Amino acid sequence: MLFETQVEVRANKILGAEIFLLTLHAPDIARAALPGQFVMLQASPSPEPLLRRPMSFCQIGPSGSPATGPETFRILYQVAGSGTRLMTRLVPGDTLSCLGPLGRGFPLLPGGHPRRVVLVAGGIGLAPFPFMAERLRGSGIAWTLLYGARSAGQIVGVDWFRQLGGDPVLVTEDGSVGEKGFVTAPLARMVEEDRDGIEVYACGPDPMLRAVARVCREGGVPCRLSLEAVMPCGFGVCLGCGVEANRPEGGYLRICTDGPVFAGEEIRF
Amino acid sequence: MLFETQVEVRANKILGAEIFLLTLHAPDIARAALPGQFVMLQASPSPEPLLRRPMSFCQIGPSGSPATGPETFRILYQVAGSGTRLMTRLVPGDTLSCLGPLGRGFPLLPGGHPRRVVLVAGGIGLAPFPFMAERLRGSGIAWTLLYGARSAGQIVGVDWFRQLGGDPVLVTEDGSVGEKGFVTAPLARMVEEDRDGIEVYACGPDPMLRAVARVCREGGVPCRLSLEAVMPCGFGVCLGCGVEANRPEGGYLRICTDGPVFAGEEIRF
Amino acid sequence: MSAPMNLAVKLGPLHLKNPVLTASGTFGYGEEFEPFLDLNRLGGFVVKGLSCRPRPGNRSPRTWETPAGMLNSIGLENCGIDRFLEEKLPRLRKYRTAIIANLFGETIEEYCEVARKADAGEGLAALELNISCPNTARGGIDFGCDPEATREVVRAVRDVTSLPLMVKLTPNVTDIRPLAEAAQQGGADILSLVNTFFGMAIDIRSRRPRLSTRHGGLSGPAIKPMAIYLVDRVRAATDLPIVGIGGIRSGEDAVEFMIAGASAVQVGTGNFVDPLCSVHVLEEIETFLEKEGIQELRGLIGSLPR
Amino acid sequence: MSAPMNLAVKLGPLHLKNPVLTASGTFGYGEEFEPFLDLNRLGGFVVKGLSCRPRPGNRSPRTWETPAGMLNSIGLENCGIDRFLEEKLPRLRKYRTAIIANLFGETIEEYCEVARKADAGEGLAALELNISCPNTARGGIDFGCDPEATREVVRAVRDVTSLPLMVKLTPNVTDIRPLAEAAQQGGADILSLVNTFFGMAIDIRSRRPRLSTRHGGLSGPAIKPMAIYLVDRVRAATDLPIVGIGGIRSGEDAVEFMIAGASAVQVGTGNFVDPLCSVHVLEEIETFLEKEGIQELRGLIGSLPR
Ligand SMILES: Cc1cc2nc3c(=O)[nH]c(=O)nc-3n(C[C@H](O)[C@H](O)[C@H](O)COP(=O)(O)OP(=O)(O)OC[C@H]3O[C@@H](n4cnc5c(N)ncnc54)[C@H](O)[C@@H]3O)c2cc1C
Ligand SMILES: Cc1cc2nc3c(=O)[nH]c(=O)nc-3n(C[C@H](O)[C@H](O)[C@H](O)COP(=O)(O)OP(=O)(O)OC[C@H]3O[C@@H](n4cnc5c(N)ncnc54)[C@H](O)[C@@H]3O)c2cc1C
Ligand SMILES: Cc1cc2nc3c(=O)[nH]c(=O)nc-3n(C[C@H](O)[C@H](O)[C@H](O)COP(=O)(O)O)c2cc1C
Ligand SMILES: Cc1cc2nc3c(=O)[nH]c(=O)nc-3n(C[C@H](O)[C@H](O)[C@H](O)COP(=O)(O)O)c2cc1C
Ligand code: FES
Ligand code: FES
Repeated sequence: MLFETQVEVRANKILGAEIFLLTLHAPDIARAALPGQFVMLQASPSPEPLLRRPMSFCQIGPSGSPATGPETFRILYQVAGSGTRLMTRLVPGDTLSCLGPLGRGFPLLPGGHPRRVVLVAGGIGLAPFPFMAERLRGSGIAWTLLYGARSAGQIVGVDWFRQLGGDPVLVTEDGSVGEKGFVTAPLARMVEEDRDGIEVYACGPDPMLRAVARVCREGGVPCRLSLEAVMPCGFGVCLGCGVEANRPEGGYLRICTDGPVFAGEEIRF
Repeated sequence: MLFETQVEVRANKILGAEIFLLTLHAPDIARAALPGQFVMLQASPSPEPLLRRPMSFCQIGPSGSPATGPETFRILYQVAGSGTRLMTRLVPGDTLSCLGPLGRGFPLLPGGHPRRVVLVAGGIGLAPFPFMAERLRGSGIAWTLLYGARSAGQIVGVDWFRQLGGDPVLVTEDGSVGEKGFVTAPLARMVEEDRDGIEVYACGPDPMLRAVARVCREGGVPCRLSLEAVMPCGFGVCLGCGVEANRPEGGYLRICTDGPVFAGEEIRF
Repeated sequence: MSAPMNLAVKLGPLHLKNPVLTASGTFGYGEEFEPFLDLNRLGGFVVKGLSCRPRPGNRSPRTWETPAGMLNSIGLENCGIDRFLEEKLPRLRKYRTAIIANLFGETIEEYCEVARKADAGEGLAALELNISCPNTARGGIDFGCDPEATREVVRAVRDVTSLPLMVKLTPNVTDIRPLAEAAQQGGADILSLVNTFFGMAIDIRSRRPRLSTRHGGLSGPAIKPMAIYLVDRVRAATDLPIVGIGGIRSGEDAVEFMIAGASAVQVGTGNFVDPLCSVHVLEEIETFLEKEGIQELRGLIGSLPR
Repeated sequence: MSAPMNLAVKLGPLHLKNPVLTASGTFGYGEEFEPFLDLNRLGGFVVKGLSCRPRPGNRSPRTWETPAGMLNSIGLENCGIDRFLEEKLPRLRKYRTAIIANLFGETIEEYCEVARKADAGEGLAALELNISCPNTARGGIDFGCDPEATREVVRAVRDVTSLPLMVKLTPNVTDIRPLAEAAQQGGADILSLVNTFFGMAIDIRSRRPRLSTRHGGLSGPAIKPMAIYLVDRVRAATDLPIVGIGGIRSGEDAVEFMIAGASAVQVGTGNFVDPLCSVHVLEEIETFLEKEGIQELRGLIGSLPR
């Protein structure tokens, strides 16, 4: 089911450098949401910006902060431009129109029955993984989070994962916390060590996803990538979010409805 | 002095049918304001609407509600379209950019030394008069407020005037409170009774102002009219707010800088 | 609410149960909206532009947001007229609303071919000709920018179809009136306007165009005042019924077009912002008419003094 | 902040200390902005359009707000070139910034007359020719819509002035390139673009146009993507320096125009929204250059690959 409704802001808290956690009251959407799916959310109660913003489900119901009630979902967002900057101004009681859940998320049960799902997050690409890790834990599937960011100030939510029983492997470009460098380094080691035992779910900027896809392809490990694109509609109608399909006849896939999560081999990007 | 500053919302209260009182913290502007002047106020912290809205000073400093401190001013506004509708969403802590004080207001000392200034308000045209009445009282000049509105629900702020020692003469089109009809009826009676002793300051919709101007002209009573127009800039530069000048060489006056208050004989409208 | 209002309008040979259509390229093939609204509510919908053969469209990025608008360079991606007729149209026939096929080509022959096929397909209420396409025979100038080419292509299509023929004008011209006249001379029954305005945006950090195609088409509320102006101009030049398009997202926007002279409207970009936009527009038109005590749409359409 | 950056730019014969100008009709005669900003900060400013004789302008209402834009039909109200030279210019001469007179007429003779007078006035850095005006000799078609008329009027003015000559192009044409070429052939030193787009709005309750003149000119952020597109087109057609205009309200907007090919920009409607807009634009350009480690404006201007 898909819902087009008004959602109410319950909280909007700063967590890190220009990173915020927005709690929205929206019973229908919260109940229907799956990890890796997203909503199209009005960025501000005003008529500008014109288009809604795609935002992933980060947490559902009481998991993140029990006080907010079970009929909510949370969005972890980073200020990227004018729309997300306006979102920082949202206060409890504001209502926004919202469409969701949208898209095909990460598989709830990994395909090849691996021993472990490796979640790879780059920056704000962390957003879908608190929800995902919770579901994996609920299904008794082991998981590890590799979490890369520019610097310590961009690392948020580590406790969420600890509470779910997993200590994230942290990597920062400046070495201010965890290993210094890119998240693909520990990923490559894991692939090296245990190529038959793992499957990779990744979300982050395009260059990271490309690197992840390469490491996995070379290591023969299946991977699922959550892609981003400018999304005017989010429900498959504007054809604005095409990614080239990796198939002989060519053509484009719509990231919003054919994805946002794709198997590495489905796409050419 | 003219100030271009960020002002902070301190309160935004509903007073009547789509009529609100907005309290803004803005020390410089509050100190410099004169009755009948106005500000150009951003309607919402978002980039839309593009243009600021002209709004009169309704009260300055502690006069309205002592709790808000002396460095504030208040705006009485009515929902008229999309911008004023967005204003109803303002909450304490919001900041807006604001330019003012602008324009030439009502004379602080009436010209012909009349015994009494008659303030004539139509609907939201009441806005400048709480401030005006306070100043007149401070100067020891007697005043009477004639206040017309569509219906009782649109009548607000009567207590402010009572506290300043004057009981407003109320007129409603539907007779739901006060005299039934238009505010020009009691005005005509006052002009009739005391044409040498009064001077008229009016603010309201154009048809009302025209009627007031006619009554005053016919009765030989001086009048000052506060005009409205779409005002893109408010400081005399876009030439968008012209009103035809009543002079042999014709041409236009700018309502924002030559007014908004004009002597009845200055304009042709 | 009082008794449902009669909002039926006639656009020459095309009869609509109400004046709210959706614009080509913003409503897919209709089916994408089935989860959101009862398509029967609409006066009709115009499907994504169709060509003789399927087209993959342009590389990404294909869209960018601008103040109160958006740029697109989808590149007329579509499944081709054949697949539309075989796979999509049969599923749509159940709807009691006008299904309008939007067609384009790069030569007059292509226009005729796709129109001939569409004419043979059962269940279409009308054809809309998108003439904002480069005419390869004339050095790539859009058909719609050249009165001669407009007249020719409309006439050629007119000869191969008996369906009501709507011609969609481009706004990117010095004077739209000769184009409107040319479309009428070619045999158009209805004029729809406007298509998108040329626009461009640049990523100032990478110093590259935001769209893979460098420039694209601007749509959305930003263009509404220009579209209203063009409706006013076209109304002065022809007496064909007009369908107004450009930035409509509320009933009040639609009414503005109708007062300017449009007998019906198309909702475009508004569908992306809110998939229920077209139905809201319809409901708000009804509310407006009730509030203003207007009994018939006829009293509204073209009521702006000339 | 580090040492002040050198932002000087040369537009052919016109040297500016920085690339931020203000647009004609949005900055009065400069003096209106004295309470807000030090005019010396600006690269220059273009005064309200001047004609041979004073003009009262159009009846009200003259403006209306639209999504991310505004319509105006001020009607080129101005005090006339004589009074400008006598009363306004002497007061402005003290500023160390480029003062540019914007000129218009309805016949070639009028253009020449006003240009001749302006040329004689002391203290002007350049003339900007507004050719978006009806040419009464050719049935009222705007000079700027007709390459022949553009070439003629520019050439005639070129003959009567030795000041740097900037020609301001209208966007309301099918193809702007022949107009840019015509202005160059006529002897323009600089091209500025764009003037306003035709637009219209209607009060749906009274069913009357929002502007007394029925239609007017659209400006503001809404038009920015179209203006950027036109700068890109003009850059492909001529090698004259370009001044970009249209919806600029931030340094990033200005940089976008510069990457597209503009050597300088003009801030228009932005001045109404915030009288300090032009200075903010300048400061934000500086901040951008610093952040991106760009040493010279030259590295930015026209850096979009062709
Ligand atoms: C499926 C999906 C899920 C996402 N989930 C999250 C999330 O959980 N948290 C989060 O912080 N961000 C997420 N994003 C990215 C987020 O949508 C963009 O950062 C945001 O739209 C930028 O808007 P803006 O107005 O701040 O930026 P601007 O640059 O002002 O936006 C201009 C336009 O570009 C689009 N745009 C700009 N950058 C991006 C981008 N990287 N991706 C998509 N559109 C873009 C905007 O939507 C808008 O239309 C997601 C994107 C997608 C596609
Ligand atoms: C000097 C002056 C002082 C004013 N003081 C007050 C006041 O104290 N309280 C109050 O409630 N109103 C006041 N007004 C009127 C107020 O500015 C308008 O009601 C308001 O701008 C409408 O904006 P909107 O977005 O709600 O309407 P919309 O219709 O959405 O506005 C569209 C455009 O039209 C303009 N506009 C529309 N109606 C008017 C109008 N009647 N007057 C001026 N511009 C208009 C808007 O500014 C905007 O640019 C004053 C007007 C002037 C000129
Ligand atoms: C993403 C997108 C795709 C479009 N595709 C087509 C098309 O295939 N054929 C066509 O005639 N118009 C197409 N258009 C133009 C619209 O039908 C419409 O004329 C234009 O968007 C203006 O209306 P709006 O402002 O309501 O969007 C498209 C517009 C958009 C935004
Ligand atoms: C109120 C107003 C008056 C204008 N008057 C003139 C004018 O006298 N001469 C001229 O060449 N352009 C005039 N213009 C056009 C502007 O100079 C500018 O080209 C246009 O507004 C686009 O820029 P903007 O979007 O930054 O406003 C005027 C624009 C506005 C809004
Ligand atoms: S965002 Fe519109 S089709 Fe994907
Ligand atoms: S509002 Fe701009 S001149 Fe008066």
